[in-house]
Amino acid sequence: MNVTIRSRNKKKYREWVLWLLLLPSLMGMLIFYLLPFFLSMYYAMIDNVVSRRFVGLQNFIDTFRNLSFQRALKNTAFFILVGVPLNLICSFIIASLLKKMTKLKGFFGLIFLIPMIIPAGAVVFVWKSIFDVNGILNWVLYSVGLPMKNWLESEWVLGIVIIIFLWKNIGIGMILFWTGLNRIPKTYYEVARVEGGSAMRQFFNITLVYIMPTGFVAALLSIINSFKIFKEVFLLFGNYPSEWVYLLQHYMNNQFLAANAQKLSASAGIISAFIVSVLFFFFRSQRKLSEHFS
Amino acid sequence: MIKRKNMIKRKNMIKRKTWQGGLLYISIMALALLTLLPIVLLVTNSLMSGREIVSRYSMDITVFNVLNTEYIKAGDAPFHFVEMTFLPDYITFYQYFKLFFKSPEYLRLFWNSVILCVPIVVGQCIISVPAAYAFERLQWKYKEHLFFIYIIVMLMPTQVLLVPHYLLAEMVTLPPYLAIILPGIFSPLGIFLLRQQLKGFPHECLEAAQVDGAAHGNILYHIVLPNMKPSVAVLVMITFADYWNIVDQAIVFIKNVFDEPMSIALSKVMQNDTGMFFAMACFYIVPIVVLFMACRDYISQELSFVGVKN
Amino acid sequence: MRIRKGWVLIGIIFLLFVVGCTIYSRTFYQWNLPKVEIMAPRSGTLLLGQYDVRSVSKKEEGSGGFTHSTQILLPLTVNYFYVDDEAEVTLTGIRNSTRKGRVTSITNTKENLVLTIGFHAENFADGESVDVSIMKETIPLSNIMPKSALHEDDKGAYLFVVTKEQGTWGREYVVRRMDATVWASTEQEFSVSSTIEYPVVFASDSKLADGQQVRFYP
Amino acid sequence: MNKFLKFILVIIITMGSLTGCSFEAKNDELYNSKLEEITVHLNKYGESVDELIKSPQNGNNSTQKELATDSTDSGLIGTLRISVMWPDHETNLIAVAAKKFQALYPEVKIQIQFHDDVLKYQAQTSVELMSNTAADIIDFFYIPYERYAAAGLLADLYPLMNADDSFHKEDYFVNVFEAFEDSQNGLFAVPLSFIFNSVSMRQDFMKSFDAEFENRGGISYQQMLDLYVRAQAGMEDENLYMSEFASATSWFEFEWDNLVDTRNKKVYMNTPEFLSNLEKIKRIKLTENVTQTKDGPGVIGSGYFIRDEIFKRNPAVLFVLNSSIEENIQTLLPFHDMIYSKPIPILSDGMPTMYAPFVLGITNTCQNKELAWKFLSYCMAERALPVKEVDTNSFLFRLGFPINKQNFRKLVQAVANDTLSKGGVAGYSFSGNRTAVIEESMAQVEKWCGMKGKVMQMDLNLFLDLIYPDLYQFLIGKQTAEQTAARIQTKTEIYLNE
Repeated sequence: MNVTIRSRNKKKYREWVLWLLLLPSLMGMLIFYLLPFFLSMYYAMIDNVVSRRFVGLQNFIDTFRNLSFQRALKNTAFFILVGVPLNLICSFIIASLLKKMTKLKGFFGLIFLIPMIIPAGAVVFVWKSIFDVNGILNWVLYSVGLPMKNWLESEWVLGIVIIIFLWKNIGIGMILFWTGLNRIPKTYYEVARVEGGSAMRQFFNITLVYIMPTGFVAALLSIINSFKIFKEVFLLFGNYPSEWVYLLQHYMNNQFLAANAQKLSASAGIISAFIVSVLFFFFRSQRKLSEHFS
Repeated sequence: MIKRKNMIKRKNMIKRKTWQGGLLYISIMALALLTLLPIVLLVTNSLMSGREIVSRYSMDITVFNVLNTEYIKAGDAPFHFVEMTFLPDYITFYQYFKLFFKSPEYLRLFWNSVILCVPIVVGQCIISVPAAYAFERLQWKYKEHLFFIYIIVMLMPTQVLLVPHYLLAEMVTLPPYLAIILPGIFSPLGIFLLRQQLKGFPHECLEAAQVDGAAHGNILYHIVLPNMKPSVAVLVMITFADYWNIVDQAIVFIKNVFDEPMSIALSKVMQNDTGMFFAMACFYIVPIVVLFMACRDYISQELSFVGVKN
Repeated sequence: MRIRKGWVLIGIIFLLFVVGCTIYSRTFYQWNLPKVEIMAPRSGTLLLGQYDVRSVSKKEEGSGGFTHSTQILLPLTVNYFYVDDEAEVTLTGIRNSTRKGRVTSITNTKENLVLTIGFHAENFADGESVDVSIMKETIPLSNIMPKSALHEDDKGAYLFVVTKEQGTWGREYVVRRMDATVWASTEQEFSVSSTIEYPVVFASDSKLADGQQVRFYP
Repeated sequence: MNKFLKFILVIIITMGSLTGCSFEAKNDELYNSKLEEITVHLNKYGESVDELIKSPQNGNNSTQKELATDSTDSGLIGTLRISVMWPDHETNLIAVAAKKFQALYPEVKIQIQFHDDVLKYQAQTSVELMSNTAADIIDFFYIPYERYAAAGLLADLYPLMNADDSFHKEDYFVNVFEAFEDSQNGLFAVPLSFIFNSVSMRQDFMKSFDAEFENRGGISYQQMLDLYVRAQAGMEDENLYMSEFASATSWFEFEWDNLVDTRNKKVYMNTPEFLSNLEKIKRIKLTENVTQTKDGPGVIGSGYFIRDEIFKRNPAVLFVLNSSIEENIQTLLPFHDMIYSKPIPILSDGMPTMYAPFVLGITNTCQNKELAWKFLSYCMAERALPVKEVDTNSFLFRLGFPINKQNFRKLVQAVANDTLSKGGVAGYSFSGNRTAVIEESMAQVEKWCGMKGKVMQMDLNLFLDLIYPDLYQFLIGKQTAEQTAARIQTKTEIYLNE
């Protein structure tokens, strides 16, 4: 009998040590991230820093009705809805190409990873000299005879931002898909070929199905990285870019400079709400899918 | 006869394979070149002398020369394309010489960045490794919800956290560097990455170790840590890259111009001394590239485990 | 699955190189900075021009109520004499017979400038030869410096001024270029219209540039 | 192995810094000796010129009398935090006033934070304001204080001003205070100095184009632009210039209020007039920076005279901006052969425009607002101008007219005297008695500064982001006027709706 008691409180003892290991990180996260988040939500609820009159959701409603915020939301949504899938598709294509290669696989894999670590400040000059009015792109068009265009101020500027995003994030996606593809056992392909399935049917009902979990993680990572693109856009265009590339972070940065804590925290609250909903959808569907497969 | 026909079939099969293989290589090579184009340009241009850079990239490099009125007289400026070349006409190492031996302030900025990044990376590892292990082993109802909160907090934009951090630093009178380092150490990114790695780790052997009397401490040290090394390497690299090009917090917290990290000085150099920009950009990139090259095997191996059901 | 030793070595070598450069910048770089000599601009007046001319005095009711007047000729380049300026007139050869005179009118012929000076003198006869000495000093100036301190380039005349500024490792002396409009100048010295609050460089062992760190001579 | 590395590193760094500082000591004492010499000269020079000013001066020579505030509220205690965008220097009025204020009230403690980088100053001020840890008094140099006031972060100064009975309004230019009021006429920022934008025009052109603007109360930038284009069309060889101030940026600075209606967030930038004006801006020719060589003895001409001599030689400079006090006064003094007219105020929709280089405000989070106001009024109050050297005094007020009438008169008198003496040496003769001339010109300037004006608050950072990129493309001919106008319109709309 006492053996069980001892083993139970031994388990109790082990639990306590685990909590001890977790404590520093938990405390740090609370003090430096969770409390500030709640403090900024409190800022969003009051109407001005000094009188501290509680206003409830008025600030959130104003931010939604704000024209610039709507434009910023539209641009960011467009950027994510186009950029992230494009990133997944490109990295999948490159990963499958690399899979077929025999020699130099590691070398090319490495080259695609390097842009991930190159800091924005160093490379923005190259993008500017390529896409500027008298840059390389216009020089090519000029020599071919096509009409030149001021790309950085035209409606295609979001395309340029997506190109920069792809350049930076293809590496991670490619690595994920490459190892995901390797994980699919060869036997499934033999079986499909024996049944006389064409390459296309083979692709759809085997590769696509088994790559889904890695696809989720790649999508999550590229959404996380899509917020980091603001640094390049800020270095290229400054505080007030043209209206097509005016992102949410521009709106928040300008509110920050105008010392308007209410609008800043209100917009931050709205963005966090979006992130939470997207993540929730991701995790639920991922858990459902993985049950389905295992 | 049949053998010859098979031979022919096999020969053009091989021919087809080599032809397709060739196309594959060319396309991959082109894509790789496109990806490396900016970095190669950066390195080759850093060998150019200041005058040549200004003459080649004479387009309005900086938005800030607003009040100089020359541009109006040069109204009829000839349409001057940017001539980008891989090989400069006149190779000189003068910029590097000037950077390392003639301007002590850039060296000081480099050391500022190092002083800022190293404590954060080390602190991040010391805090995240035990926390991730504890997170994995803990049986607690709301564990998944706590992890979900970690991820949400990780995605918070920096401007929002800047004001409360400043308030905190003001209340506790933290020195500027500490006000940046402490939030860096406790950032939830570490736990997210390490936990993903541990998900793929078989629980059975951990229970087995526990049964034969090992305390958590040495379980962590002997079993878990060795094969968590890859994700720790990835964590080190991502955190180092993040805090090496830090901008927002540095502008707000650091008062003295010479205490700022190198990332802020990079944009200033572009305005007042464009010739030096390329040399300084290369000097700025070297540490991250070296770190990446050193632990690149871990990158490809570790990321593949992320999220795969064990 | 291991850390690439080769690259770790490259990293260490790079770090040692930067440490070496930092030490160089703290020691050798500081020792052989360009050396300069500085001075405080003196205050006082600048002597624009001094003329002693012998001429003939005439007795007549000159304008401005003077009993006598005389005329002296000066080169055309002289442009700093005006009405009401003072001059001393003495009978040639006779000591302590100097009289205070005033310039009554200024006219100029093709080759030179004619100054008519009126003065009171009871016992001077008409047609006496007198020595007229007239000199022109600027009003008291606050910053007079030797000509060696003045430099000039396509953007105009400028001086080098040494300021103590917050440098990389604490405070250091930096040479700053200060544009100046030359206000009054003679062959050896010149004065500038704006106030100078910092010591001015008047000699240096090498060519100076704006924003350069320097050390002092002794 | 790395323990060994660290050990070497520590030794080398300490050895390096040791040798470094031994040199330092010798340099320091030599440099300081030279510095004292200079200050001694300046003071000695100060007395010698003093007689010049004192002798002809009449009436109340109250410069030496320290402003002894009445003893009732001498019991001031508390600490004040001030952040200033000006280096710690004897021309920094706030630093000088703080020392004197603390001498006057020993219990008051004042900490001043000096900044010199504009971008960093703006970021840090906004963070401090948002986190309620802002300084009590803030220097609004390149700071969008209207937006801070709108966000309720600044204290209204009128109640403080009315409550403080030692502050007599008639000693100050009240019209300038009114110009700073916001829509609900609350005063959130008080200017310590101001300058009316005025321009001088070539007299011969004025007669030929019957542009008698002097007695029409002023000229708007639009009229100047049209006059310039008409004059340029008239001149065959097309080398008619405008001085540097008239670059494309000033078009937006002076006409900002007509183009942008901030209250109901309207922008009128794609109208046909705007397009025609863009074309006109493109035709402005700006004076190169004319150099003055150092040859020849006795070449005399400081700032305001040099312009006359040089622009006589230049073919024709139609308008010249009077940006400092000297230039305003020089054109007023009755020198005979002046080729430029008296200063003409620049109007923006009928109101003379004013530029305030030196604006301060009190934050709402300041506990002791009375003390902060006391210090502010002390900075504004009449003070003895320490050094007779005119430049340092005008820098104290950042090259603007001081808002206090006594300081205003002292400074204008000193400047007028300096102009006359330098003018005399520079060959500008004038008839009549010196003191009468000074008095008359001072009265003219004072009447003129009493006008009801409008503050031109164009935030340069804002201009750099919103307008400059497209304007630059337009000016170097890569973009048509319509495209530029459309682009600037949308960008400004984003800014307004934020």
